[in-house]
Amino acid sequence: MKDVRLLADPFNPGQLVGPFTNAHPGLGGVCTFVGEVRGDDGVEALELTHYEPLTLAGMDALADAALARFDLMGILIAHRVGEMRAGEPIVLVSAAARHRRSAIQAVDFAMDHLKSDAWFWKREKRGGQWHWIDPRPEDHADLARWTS
Amino acid sequence: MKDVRLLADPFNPGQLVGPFTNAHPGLGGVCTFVGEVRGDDGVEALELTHYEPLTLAGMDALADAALARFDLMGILIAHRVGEMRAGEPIVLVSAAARHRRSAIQAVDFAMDHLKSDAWFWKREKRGGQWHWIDPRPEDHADLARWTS
Amino acid sequence: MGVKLVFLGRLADLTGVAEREVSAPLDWSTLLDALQGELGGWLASDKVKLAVNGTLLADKMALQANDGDEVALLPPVSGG
Amino acid sequence: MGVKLVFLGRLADLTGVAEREVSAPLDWSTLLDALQGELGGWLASDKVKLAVNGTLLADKMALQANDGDEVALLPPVSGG
Repeated sequence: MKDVRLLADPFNPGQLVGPFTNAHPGLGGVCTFVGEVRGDDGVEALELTHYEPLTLAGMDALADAALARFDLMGILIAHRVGEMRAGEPIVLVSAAARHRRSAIQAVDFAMDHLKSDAWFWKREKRGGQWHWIDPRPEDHADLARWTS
Repeated sequence: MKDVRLLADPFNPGQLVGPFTNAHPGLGGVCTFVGEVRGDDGVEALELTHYEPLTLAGMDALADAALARFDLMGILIAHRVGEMRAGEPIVLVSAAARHRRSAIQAVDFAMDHLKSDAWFWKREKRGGQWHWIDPRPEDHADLARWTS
Repeated sequence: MGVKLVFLGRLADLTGVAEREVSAPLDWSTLLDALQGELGGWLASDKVKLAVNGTLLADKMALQANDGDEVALLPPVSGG
Repeated sequence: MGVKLVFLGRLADLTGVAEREVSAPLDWSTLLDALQGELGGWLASDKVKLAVNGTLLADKMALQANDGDEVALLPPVSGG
């Protein structure tokens, strides 16, 4: 099962992961990563811009790549867009597999790609001013691990 | 926050992960692995035996090792004991961190240790007969990755 | 109807708009002429990519857009 | 009161009981005498470990248990 979503409104991770898990009877395990908007450095808000024709298609291709690369029963990729506040979930990846390491590695893989190789533009509001955020050097290094 | 539990009764992963997540305001992400009893090979039931004086203490030491090794805000390790049926959650590890890879790696680390280096004895019932289960060679190889 | 330009991320800050209509046909040199004042070095930078009707151009200098096409100007991404 | 032996995993299948009381004091050779018939090669195998009152013995041949002690016989684990 492949489930890829762009979400304009706040979401509850459990309400996505529960049905995703139940959709895979016989699974050995589900690994889930939920990223939230960090509340550091006086960040008042975070905004994610996307470009519909590329962003969703890119996430779908990423899900396909994970399904092809790891021994999965299914993958769920959900990403918020729009304006968010600290503590709100921004991204969720769940992978269901017969064996744990396939699920864990698929989540690691998908998160690295979402972080610095997906069509999102992120900016933070601090002191009433918006600032564009670039991927960290570590994010590029993390991504490079998979190009082998 | 360190939360380590041996559970004699079925549990709902969401009811553990929700409060664990909420206990870490300011987190960047939570990675969770939930292992379930697989329904393959005509397995009718699975039983996990533990030895109280070692099992819980060993899980607690594993949580401490993960907290020392990775940059975490908290870790939750919960493991079922007793008799279970296919589809029931058997193990849950959640790690909360400011950055995603610490959380993902901590879950990978903890799962590898729970799988072949924790005080549990597992047997499966097939065709009305109980059979003891040994760790797979892959499980030992996975564990060896962390001894560096 | 012309060509619709879509400015993403910080490029929209520089132009002050998210979208703009320009006359067709549009190629790389006419795009440069139209936007270099506002976008400066960004447009020519390797970091900015172009997509025509949702398809990324491998070589943005090969841009050829006609009436009704949508051209997206894509600065470096950041997500997660 | 003697020493309580606790048999884990498949060792409990071999003895047919989860626990048994033996007389104190108990050391490695008296344990071997008491159980070798039931546990065969398992007891001496490197794979079987001993814990006294919840503390694992680095060298099981150094076993020394007295009245009221609990000795657990631990075959190879499997979990997850």
